[in-house]
Amino acid sequence: MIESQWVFVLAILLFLIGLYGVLVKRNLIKIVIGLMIMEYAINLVFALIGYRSEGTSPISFNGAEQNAAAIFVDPLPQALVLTAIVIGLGTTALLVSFAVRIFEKYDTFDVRKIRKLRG
Amino acid sequence: MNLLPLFVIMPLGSAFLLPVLNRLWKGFPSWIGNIATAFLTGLSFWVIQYAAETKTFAVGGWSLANNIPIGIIMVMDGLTVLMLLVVNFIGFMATLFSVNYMEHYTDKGKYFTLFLLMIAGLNGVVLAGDLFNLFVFLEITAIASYSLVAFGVGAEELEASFKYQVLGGTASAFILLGIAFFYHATGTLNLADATNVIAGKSGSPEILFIGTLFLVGFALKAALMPFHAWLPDAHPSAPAPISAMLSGVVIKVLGVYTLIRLFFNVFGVDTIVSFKEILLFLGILSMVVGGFLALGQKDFKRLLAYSSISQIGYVIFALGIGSSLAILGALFYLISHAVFKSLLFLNSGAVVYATDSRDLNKLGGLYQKMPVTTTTAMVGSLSISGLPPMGGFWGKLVIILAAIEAGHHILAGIAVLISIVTLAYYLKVLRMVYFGVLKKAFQNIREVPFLMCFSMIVLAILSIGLGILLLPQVRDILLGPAVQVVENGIDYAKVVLGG
Amino acid sequence: MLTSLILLIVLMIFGAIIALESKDLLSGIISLGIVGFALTIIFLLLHAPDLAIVQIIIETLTLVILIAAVLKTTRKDTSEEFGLQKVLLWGACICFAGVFMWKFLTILNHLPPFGSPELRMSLAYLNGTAQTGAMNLVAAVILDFRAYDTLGEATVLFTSVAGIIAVLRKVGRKT
Amino acid sequence: MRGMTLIVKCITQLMAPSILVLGIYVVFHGHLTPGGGFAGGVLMAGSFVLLILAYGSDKVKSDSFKNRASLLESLGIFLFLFIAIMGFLQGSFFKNVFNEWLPGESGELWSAGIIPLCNIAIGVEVAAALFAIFITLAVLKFGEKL
Repeated sequence: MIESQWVFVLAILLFLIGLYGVLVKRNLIKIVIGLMIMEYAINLVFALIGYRSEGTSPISFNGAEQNAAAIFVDPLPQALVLTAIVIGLGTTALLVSFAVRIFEKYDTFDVRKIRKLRG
Repeated sequence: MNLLPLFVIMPLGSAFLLPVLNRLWKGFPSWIGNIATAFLTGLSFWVIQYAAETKTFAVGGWSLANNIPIGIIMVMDGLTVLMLLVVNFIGFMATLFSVNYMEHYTDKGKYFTLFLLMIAGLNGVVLAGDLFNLFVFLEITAIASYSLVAFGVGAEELEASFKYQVLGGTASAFILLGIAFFYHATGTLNLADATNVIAGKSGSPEILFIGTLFLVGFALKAALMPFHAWLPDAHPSAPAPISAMLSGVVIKVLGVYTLIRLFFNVFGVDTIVSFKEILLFLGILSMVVGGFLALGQKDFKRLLAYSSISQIGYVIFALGIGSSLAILGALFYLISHAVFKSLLFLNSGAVVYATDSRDLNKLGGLYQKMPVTTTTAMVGSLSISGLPPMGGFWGKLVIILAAIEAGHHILAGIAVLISIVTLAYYLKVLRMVYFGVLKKAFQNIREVPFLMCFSMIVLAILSIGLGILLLPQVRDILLGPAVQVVENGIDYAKVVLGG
Repeated sequence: MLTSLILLIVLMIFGAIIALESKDLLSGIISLGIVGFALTIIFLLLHAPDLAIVQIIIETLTLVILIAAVLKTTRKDTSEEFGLQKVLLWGACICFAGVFMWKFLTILNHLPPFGSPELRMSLAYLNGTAQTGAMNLVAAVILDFRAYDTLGEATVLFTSVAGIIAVLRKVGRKT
Repeated sequence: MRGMTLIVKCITQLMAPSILVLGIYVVFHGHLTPGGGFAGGVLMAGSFVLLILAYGSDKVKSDSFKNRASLLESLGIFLFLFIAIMGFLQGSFFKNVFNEWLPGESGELWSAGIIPLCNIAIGVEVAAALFAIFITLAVLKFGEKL
């Protein structure tokens, strides 16, 4: 295996840690944290995918004519991450407001004390 | 001029303007909500004439460069037309129903804003020809439905919605990770273009891995059996029109439609090893377990939710068989389930509206007071349990015939058995809610207002008459092209890029 | 470059573990900040200044929102599973993670190596300045080539604000 | 939330306007330098959030702030959709129509057609949206329970 591929493995490890938080933790805020870690891991994967080892930032300071000569990193994954970050912010804020509202009703963040619904 | 973007512009524009207009007059939300969905329904009837061809719309006017699409494209083919029709028609019925129903809740303006955003998201998903675009619109739908489920802000609703959000967020994370590796492996996000790339490296392990990520994500969205935990909480807690939308449309578009599009058209069912067997297994499992769990429920809407899991199982099962007849059955059953399941949820809404209770043991004898609701509920129940000559019967018949034709005799037997179980639990609902002795507490209830009755009656007539769609001449208009799209498989790329 | 990248990702992993395992929610959230800010630096290393700017600001704002929520409610995490259930959950998690990782390691060699991706769709974007007139190629992608996505993204934010205002209403039902 | 000490308040008075100006700058130069509507919008929201954190949310008239923020948000995102619809009327959804009518020298502030306009619309929308989120969550008072 090429040595540099290990960065992907580490990113997937981060994703799995987030997944662990979502599935195992029994605290609403911890679950939110787990989902956020998964978001970070995915953004990291996207950014790693777009990287080109000899590339520069996808911004041309010299005008269009010199663009062809320079090598840029792939701008598309960056655009996707930008979208993903904002979507993540939206979902996180919504989750936090739900958690706060649930705390107001039950006075706890503990999932096991909240469960009123039958499975 | 190509009018495809109107399907997204119209609901988005109305949703953005609603918060402003709501300040001027409190009646605006209902009117604008209904006008927008009525317009969309008209538009989706109008596009039926194009069902047989594939229309594309290049957003931003970016055409191909070196035969690779560089912008986002919208694609409308037979399957899309079918789904657009289902989404917008059921949406229209649900908004009509909401006008009176939502009087019991506060802040109607926000409700209709979120509803229109949900419709916009669904239309966007159905029209998307680009993977990331599909994800973005999927996320709009998901976020709108999370908030709509908890619209009553009661303790139970909040908790159900939180669970829905956590599992939905996990599903989105899996899908997004899948998209990341999809882009890494193929270098493109356009579905048609990616089909060409994937066809060149068929059977290689990374495609299998990406496919698994997508399968987990979309199966979570479709609430197939091992991933169903959120559905029986989320669907009953929502206001009735939203339950109708969630069970009737959202799980089908976000789960089943996306699975069909990705696995049949992009990856190709034969590229992914044993994909059909997985679908067969998941379908049978959802069908059986959902059916038996529904049998034991005490809560009216919860029973309907488990029934949704079971009936979606039929669709997935038929897709797993994969023959032409089976796909016809799957798509037909998809529409008819959308019609009668939303009808049944609207019925339950009418019952809740009149009696404020959804406990089967507390209800009873409503036929004396609510004749319209009772009649339509009977039609819906008999149709979903597959009694001839209702719409549901033909769907189940085609699916079972296809199973026998493909040699799955035992599985066909299971499907018949589950349809009897379905009949059993719906008879239980009819007996405990609508027939029997009228309880003292409900002496003074009345039939629900006209608009609510109207949308239930329309849906009831449809669920009786849906069998017409299977007649040979009618089939060629709507179902035929849709089946053709699924059957064509990875020729999707040629049709989209070549045209 | 690669070394510092790996070190930063390891830092992120440690931050994530502390964030999930700490008994105090506030310190958990602050450890989450480590993950987010390390990600910002990684974006800078990977030549993505746009992302770094957005990430650092949004990270700050998210932390402010989370901290405000926690300070209003409670800081203690009292939920801890014991006994058989914990063992079962851990076992299931380790099995799943193991299978996932194993499958991922087998496909790793089939993916293009880090640092030299196969460009297909974005070949056209690399010449975006000539086509759109924007010097910042990321802006060219998000607002011209793929502006439809950005409309969806803005709509997601709009939806979630509408949802938050709807959920935080005092009274939901008229009685 | 109560306010903070005098030192914090003084420094915030100096910082908040400059952050606001920085945000506006980032929005307007989104097509030339890193940043853009999202980053700039969040910065603008951040300057208001800073003020509220320093001075305390007790003094905030949350309802009128929230209403204005969500009004501004609707208008911002509608402007964005409107730009898209203008392209639609000219042939294609999100067509860069201004690039044909008023082509600017690439690298100037006025260039790239709809991109700066979209950035402004998004900046307004994002700033208003985040401010609305913050104000709704921060000013939220619990019922009789607490």
